[in-house]
Amino acid sequence: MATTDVTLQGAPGRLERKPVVNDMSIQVATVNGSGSQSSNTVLLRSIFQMGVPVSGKNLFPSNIAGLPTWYTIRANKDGYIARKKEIDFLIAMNAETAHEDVLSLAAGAAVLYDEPLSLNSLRNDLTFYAVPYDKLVAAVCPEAKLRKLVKNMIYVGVVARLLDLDMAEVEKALRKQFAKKLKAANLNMAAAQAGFDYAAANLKKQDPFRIVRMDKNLGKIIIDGNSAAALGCMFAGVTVVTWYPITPSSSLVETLIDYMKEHRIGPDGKATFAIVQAEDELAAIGMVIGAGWAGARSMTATAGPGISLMAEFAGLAYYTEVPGVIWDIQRVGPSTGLPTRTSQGDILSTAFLSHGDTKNILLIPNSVSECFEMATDAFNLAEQFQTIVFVMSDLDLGMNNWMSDPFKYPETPINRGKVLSKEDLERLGTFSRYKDVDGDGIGWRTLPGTDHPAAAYFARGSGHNEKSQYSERPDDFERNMERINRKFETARSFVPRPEVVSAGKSKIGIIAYGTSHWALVESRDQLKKEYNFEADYLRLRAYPFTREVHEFVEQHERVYVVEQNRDAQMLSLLKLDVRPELVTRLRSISHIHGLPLDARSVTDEIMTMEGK
Amino acid sequence: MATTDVTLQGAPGRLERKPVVNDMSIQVATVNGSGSQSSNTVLLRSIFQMGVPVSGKNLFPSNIAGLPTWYTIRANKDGYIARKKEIDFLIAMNAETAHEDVLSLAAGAAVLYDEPLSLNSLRNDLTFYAVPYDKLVAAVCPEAKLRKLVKNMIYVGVVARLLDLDMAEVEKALRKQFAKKLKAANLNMAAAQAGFDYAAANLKKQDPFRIVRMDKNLGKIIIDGNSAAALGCMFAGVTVVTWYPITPSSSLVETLIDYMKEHRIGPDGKATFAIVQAEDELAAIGMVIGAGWAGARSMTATAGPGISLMAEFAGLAYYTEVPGVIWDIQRVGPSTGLPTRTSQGDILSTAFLSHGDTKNILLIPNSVSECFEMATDAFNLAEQFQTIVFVMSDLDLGMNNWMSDPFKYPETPINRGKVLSKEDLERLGTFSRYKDVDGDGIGWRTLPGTDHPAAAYFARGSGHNEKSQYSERPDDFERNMERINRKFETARSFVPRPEVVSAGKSKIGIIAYGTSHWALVESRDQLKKEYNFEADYLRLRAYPFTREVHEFVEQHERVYVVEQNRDAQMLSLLKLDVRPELVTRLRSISHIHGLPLDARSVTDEIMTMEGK
Amino acid sequence: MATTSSTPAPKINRIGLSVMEYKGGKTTLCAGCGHNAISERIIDAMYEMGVQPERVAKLSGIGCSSKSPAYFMSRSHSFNSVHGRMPSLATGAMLANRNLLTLGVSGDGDSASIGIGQFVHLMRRNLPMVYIIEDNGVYGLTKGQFSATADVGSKLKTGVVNDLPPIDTCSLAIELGATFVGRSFSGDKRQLHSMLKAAIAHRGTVMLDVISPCVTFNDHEGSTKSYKYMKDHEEPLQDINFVPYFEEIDVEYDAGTTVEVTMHDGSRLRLRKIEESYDATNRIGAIQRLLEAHDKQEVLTGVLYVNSTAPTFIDLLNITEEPLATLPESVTRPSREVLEQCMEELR
Amino acid sequence: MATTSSTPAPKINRIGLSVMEYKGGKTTLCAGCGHNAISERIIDAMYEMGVQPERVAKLSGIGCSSKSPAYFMSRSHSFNSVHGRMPSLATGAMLANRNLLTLGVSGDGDSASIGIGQFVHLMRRNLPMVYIIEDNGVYGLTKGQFSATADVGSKLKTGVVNDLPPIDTCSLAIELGATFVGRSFSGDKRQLHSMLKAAIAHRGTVMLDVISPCVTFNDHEGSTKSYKYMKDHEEPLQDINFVPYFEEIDVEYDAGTTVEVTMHDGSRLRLRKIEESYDATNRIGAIQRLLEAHDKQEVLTGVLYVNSTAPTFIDLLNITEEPLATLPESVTRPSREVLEQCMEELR
Ligand SMILES: Cc1ncc(C[n+]2csc(CCOP(=O)(O)OP(=O)(O)O)c2C)c(N)n1
Ligand SMILES: Cc1ncc(C[n+]2csc(CCOP(=O)(O)OP(=O)(O)O)c2C)c(N)n1
Ligand code: SF4
Ligand code: SF4
Ligand SMILES: [Mg+2]
Ligand SMILES: [Mg+2]
Repeated sequence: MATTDVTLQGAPGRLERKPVVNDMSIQVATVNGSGSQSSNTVLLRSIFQMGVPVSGKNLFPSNIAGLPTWYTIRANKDGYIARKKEIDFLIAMNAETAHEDVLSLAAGAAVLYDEPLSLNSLRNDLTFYAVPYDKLVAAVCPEAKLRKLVKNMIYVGVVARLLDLDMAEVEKALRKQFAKKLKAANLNMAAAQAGFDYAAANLKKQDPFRIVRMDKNLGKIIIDGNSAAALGCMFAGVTVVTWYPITPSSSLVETLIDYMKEHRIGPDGKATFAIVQAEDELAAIGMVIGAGWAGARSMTATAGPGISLMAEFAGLAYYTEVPGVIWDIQRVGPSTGLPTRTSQGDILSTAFLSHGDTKNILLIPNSVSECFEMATDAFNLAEQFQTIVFVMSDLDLGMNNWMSDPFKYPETPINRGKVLSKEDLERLGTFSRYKDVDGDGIGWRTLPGTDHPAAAYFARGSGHNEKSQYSERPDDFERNMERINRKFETARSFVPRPEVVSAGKSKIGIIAYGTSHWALVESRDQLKKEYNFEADYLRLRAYPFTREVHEFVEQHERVYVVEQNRDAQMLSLLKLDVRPELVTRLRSISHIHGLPLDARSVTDEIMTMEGK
Repeated sequence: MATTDVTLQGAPGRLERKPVVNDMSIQVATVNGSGSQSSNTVLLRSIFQMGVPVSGKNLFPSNIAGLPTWYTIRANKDGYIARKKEIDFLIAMNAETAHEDVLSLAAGAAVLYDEPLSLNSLRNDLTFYAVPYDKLVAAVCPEAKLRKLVKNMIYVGVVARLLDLDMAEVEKALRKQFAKKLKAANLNMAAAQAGFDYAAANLKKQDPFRIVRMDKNLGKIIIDGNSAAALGCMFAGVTVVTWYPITPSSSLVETLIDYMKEHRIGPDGKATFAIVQAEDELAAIGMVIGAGWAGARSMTATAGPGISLMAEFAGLAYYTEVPGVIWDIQRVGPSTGLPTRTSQGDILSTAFLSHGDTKNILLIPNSVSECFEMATDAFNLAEQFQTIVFVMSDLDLGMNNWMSDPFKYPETPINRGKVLSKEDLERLGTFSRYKDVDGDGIGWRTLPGTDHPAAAYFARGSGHNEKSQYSERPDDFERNMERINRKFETARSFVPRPEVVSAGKSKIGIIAYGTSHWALVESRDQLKKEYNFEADYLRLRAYPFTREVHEFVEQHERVYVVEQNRDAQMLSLLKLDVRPELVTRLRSISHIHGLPLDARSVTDEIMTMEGK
Repeated sequence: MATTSSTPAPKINRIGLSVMEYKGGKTTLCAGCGHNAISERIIDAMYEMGVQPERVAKLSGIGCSSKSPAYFMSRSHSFNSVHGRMPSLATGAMLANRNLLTLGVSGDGDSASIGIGQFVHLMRRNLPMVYIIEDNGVYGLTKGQFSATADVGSKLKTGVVNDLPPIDTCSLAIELGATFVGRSFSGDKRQLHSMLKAAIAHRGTVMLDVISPCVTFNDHEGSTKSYKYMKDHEEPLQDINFVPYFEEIDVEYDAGTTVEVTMHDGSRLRLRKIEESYDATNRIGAIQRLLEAHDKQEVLTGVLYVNSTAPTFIDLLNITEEPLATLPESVTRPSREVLEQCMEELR
Repeated sequence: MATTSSTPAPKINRIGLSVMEYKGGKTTLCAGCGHNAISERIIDAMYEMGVQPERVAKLSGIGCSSKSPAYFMSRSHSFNSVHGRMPSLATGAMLANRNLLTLGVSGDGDSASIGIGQFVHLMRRNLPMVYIIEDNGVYGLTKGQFSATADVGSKLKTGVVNDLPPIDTCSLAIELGATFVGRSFSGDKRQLHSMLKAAIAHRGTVMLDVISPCVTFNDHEGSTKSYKYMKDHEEPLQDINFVPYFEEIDVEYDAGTTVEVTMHDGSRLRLRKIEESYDATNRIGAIQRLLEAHDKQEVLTGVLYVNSTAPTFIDLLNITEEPLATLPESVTRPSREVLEQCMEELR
């Protein structure tokens, strides 16, 4: 399988020799389970430490070992970290895919390959470097059974030499990677060095790609979105976490477990949290709702299939008004689909999750720092609005490594929403659970265990009046449903506002969200540079839409809505929400292939649609 | 609880005495489990047999016995059978609700009450008739423990006398009701007669309401939508039925069981079908999909909570392209909501049921005859398009009794879609399950058990290519998803077309669907008569929308979309589907209180929105 | 306290509440429904045990049985949820507030049909709660279809006969890890009353399957969950005598035929054996005896299994004593320094 | 048949197929995964039994185990469905076509965690199918979290210890109504092979729990589902000898220590007891012995329970012999007269 969607190339062509500095895509084609993850991380970190903006994307199969995997590192001096369509530097370790991988490269790319693969005969418009890995590894690693694990570190050394990476940075990255395992670190360092030395002695640099030290990454961290979310949840004060493993969400909770064990055990050795692996997603959300009802900050993390299974319970929470946070790390659906590929395909079904009239709040992070921040937002909003808040991350964000400024400590206190304490009840005497006393649609609630005879109310998924008594009265039902809708309207002013970048007086707007953002950053520059085409930009961060979203559509003649699904799901929500007069302005750019969105596709498509 | 939503009335007023013939709403307010269902059916049938168009709507609580229930019979010479807001003739049997029931009547109504309730003192703008039920029943029914069951038949006799019903018709209806129980029939007939005699001797007719024989019901039948659907499924050739009981869908399958046992047992005494009570809705849909994959015509019936639970499996069927039929007898959601009240609240979540990009075909019957016909349509479309077809009925249609012309025998043969037999395979040698050989998006399938070495394919919810082999290739995935979408587009030309009634050159259009239709029939007449306001009308019968729907919106300046939910769900689907330029034309009239829609509300609302 | 009135003071329990404080709303179930009797027994047991109503959380699924929490203990919080999934809600609630006394009420359809998955995993966890199945062998609320506890050969009013084997929720619960399992009958006031009191004292999952006839749909000839059938086939294993920890008075008991189990809170559960060989602390024996009962068409009642020492799910999770629900921000949000440390590790 | 070639004709089975015709695609599971061995045994058993591949329907849920149907019998239809819900699909498929030989492959996570609800109800129905759990105590495909069959005290590579009791799918299956229940080990070629052949011959629900080590996540010291642990703790109950109905040759057997079960199709299953007192036809005894095994930390393998006379779900439903799937319209659509009659009743 080729991971790029460019047409296969094989024709000879002249090679450009102009140096290309700090702007390249390096792809490692390997086999999963072969331990190349460490090598790739070291390579990524080495470039990062060189001060060059970088991103790493893992394209892995849905099995455990033995199938093709591609890891793509993009280094870019301008900070473009979206997927790039073209691969500049291929590290071909996998016999199974090597041919197709090589054939799909654009002319001028470089290929580093395992000597026995003899790839150099395939094309004559590429630069080829052969490395006898087996020979090299045998020399550095006497223990035969460890060789498989160490072999991959060799290409790190070779690449360091070819791209001009500082071996000191490689060593630093490598020692960080094997922090607790000195022996492994030494062994791997030897392998990297062997690669470097081999390259120095045997390979003649012929490709134009080079890394030169910059200072763009000062103070920055590298983290994946799921770990960032985990940190965010811990600092949001989460107390009950439930989960059922599913790619790509499992690592969110697994990292959270580690963090919580380290930082949330009280001085008495007791946990200030509970994390439970549930028997399935129905149980996971059930526990979240039970805990939310009883007053915990509760959450779970899942992916599409889990979201579908949660549909009935989500309606219960919506209608009984119980807070909870659900992370949907989106992967490609429908059904099992492509479980190890990224998408933004659950927007519509999650917004309307459950039968009857339901509408859910969605938050949509685009970066690891937003994963961190929106964790707090999500819990605060969930408790403020007494409803489930879905955080719509995706596989690309959740499971890949991203650079980021360090996260900021949350400066505002936790908002636990409208909860009446025993003392409040003593003052008030009584309360009506579902009464809109404040005009924002939100009633006051009490927690089970509140020691006051008037504290109890009867939560039920069936019709009820303001006092939460059973009611089948048409007027009670209608009034209650309208109040719940009022909450949703109120939420518009409280959910995270969009990021708006105005190009000046452009008549064209682009709307994107989540990880599509990174392609848009680059695409807008391409549009400007290559076509002198300037567009304003709005990055959605939440549903329901805030005032700014409506204004943005209002202010532009044409608005392109870019997303990673087939059915233009966010565009659909926009169509339902903007003034009907404005619907004609909305145009869709949608992709559904499971690869992170790239800038070039967007640029081309906008230009085609603009008739250029 | 008052079942009407008019303001409480209590002020004295002058009574009109003009006779009101064949135009009234009779409401029996009683307690469930008290056996009044038989009496009400006899009353309904008696009027039906008098040739006067009639409908009966049961408003019952979500428990088994002892709570207030209202049964409303509407008789109308013009054939208006929607719920009418005002009650003309109240039969007050339930002490608990009698006061509110009486207070909510409009001036001029008549009240028949159980003497001890002394309701006549409540207002002086109504006609009151008292009946000493206990005394009367004691006389006709010596066995004390049967009295409770027989007592209700007395009011049938009283009403017959007061409204001028022919006692011969009452007797006919009653003997039909107790067809297999002669003793019960006789006892009940005596009770009815006692009521009639008592009324003749003691009650002075003071209200204006009368039934006069007409001939509008010749050859007609009375049936509820669920039974009609059951019949339809049997004649559609259903072979596998699974279910999990849930109001208001249970009676569909329970009736189907009876019909199938009578008419679908082979000469060898063996069933040509299987009906299985599953352990829950996840299993019910799983069995439907397993059976559909293996070649059965399979179905289940459920309501909102079941639909939500089916979300994950629905996506599997969508993506593996397995046929099946799911009846959603809609009730009021979200969550348990009002399980014994009607709504059209599952439209949006069912259309997009499941994560990822899914879109489902919906059929929407408005009448018992369409329940019958659409059963065949649903199975044919499901097999033709290899997808699940949802039939969106509702509680009002499914559980209430409706008059209808007799159902027409399906004249076209069953369409089993594209299935390759052993012989086909012998001819073809091979096949690709998911290849669009015919340009309509629909591939050919084979059934397990087909005796040919090339018959087998591997169905999977994960990414696959045309040959149904596992694939994670971006291009395979995208191509496949687009083909599935093409099926949906093809379906537009095959789903039932809307019913369009053109008023001539009106600029105003009304769109409604399902049971809302009956209010619209009447409302459009009201609009015309009372406001000289003519509107064209389109009744949707399916999603995706056909050409006619787009043309209708195209042809009208303003289009009111009338529905029974909070969030204007069908309007939302229309917004997503019509040309963006036309979205401004769409206006919503939505209700969510669980009572069947009435014409007056619609009329008033349209006039308000029209500024009149 | 001096009282001038001559009317006798209302009877109160050890925390000063009258039985009225344990009542609920008016039932909307059928007159004669077994479920109503169970509600009465719960009221009495809670009253006698002097449980603070505010400490109790009542949870249920969907069904006639699941409606019943509305008919007792209005001073307790309650959650009438979705069909078959109450166990997960209860689990979440207990995680949030370990001090709650959680009482789940379910039906046989709610637990053994749609709900068997969550039931199984609840039992496995030994979550401290009292889980009652009001077992009538049918779906009452949807008008009388068979549930998965219906016995083979049991006949519906319509003549339909059940031919699938019943799920014995008690043997299942014992096998899966519940630590207090009993079966009783809504018509057996004394037994059910004692069993409920012991259940309240137990720490761990208490699973009580209470046969509770549905007078409307399953109380006829041919039903094996009818009042009559229970009268004819009930086989009590023991006389149950429960002595709460706060009761001083004690009497001698015959150690030969009586087993005494000391509960977590110091209460004592005394089981005077009717069936000689039955040992309620023997897990495997209990399951075996239950399986045999089916073959003999007996309905064994009594405390089938009790283990008062196994760790509960809350113990295993090592949760802090204070309810998680109300931990202050100072405890739930780590410090600025912790964040800085985490950031440093990522550089 | 005369053959001119001197190369030996490929070995074929009684329906004329070579073992190649039973192969599947290349496995994508880890080298050494127990699941691969099970696929091999299935291929062999199907081949030897001379099963027409086209008659077989393979169904699975989600997991490494559930992928395995892709790796055997490519000539059979297959459905790799959703996580934990294969039983309902299999049920539907069997309803549609009662002539299929339905083979379900599941994992311990797929069956005992998310899927336990459908598992329970499948067993209850005694649906004729072979249901195999490839049991490794972990979720392989999601990278090694505990499943609900993990033993208490079992340790993950990360050091996490399981403290919840395991679900024994075999004792559950027996209790709930399955009519052929066995446990085996992917490393025990001979036993598994015989068991699978008997399974193919049985009519009713066959539930086989096959311990199948996950070499990547659960084959280390501290795991109770590792190759080593199984070698040390496996306790076979019998020598299993299966004689298919089409095999003429027969040998005397020692009736004293051997139990012979005649299968539905006339095949004979001979169990030469290793454990003297074990009687695989005694339902209650089998459950009891299984429960005891846990306490003793034994892994009992062999045919745990067999009942070859109980009616299957298809029998109970009284479905016509011809597959429902392909009944002609003349049978499935009643006549015009029937409709007229129905209409008349409604007038
Ligand atoms: C998801 C879902 N499916 C079906 C129903 C319909 N339903 C309501 S109660 C019930 C069965 C109740 O039976 P049981 O738990 O035995 O309670 P009982 O009424 O007999 O006390 C069913 C099937 C529902 N509410 N939700
Ligand atoms: C609804 C849903 N939840 C979660 C997952 C993720 N998932 C895939 S396989 C698996 C567990 C598989 O474990 P098991 O059945 O034991 O199979 P094994 O891989 O161990 O053979 C899980 C949780 C999923 N596919 N679907
Ligand atoms: S229907 Fe049955 S279970 Fe329900 S309330 Fe009535 S008697 Fe009880
Ligand atoms: S991860 Fe484990 S279960 Fe999955 S294929 Fe590898 S060894 Fe087998
Ligand atoms: Mg029940
Ligand atoms: Mg497993």
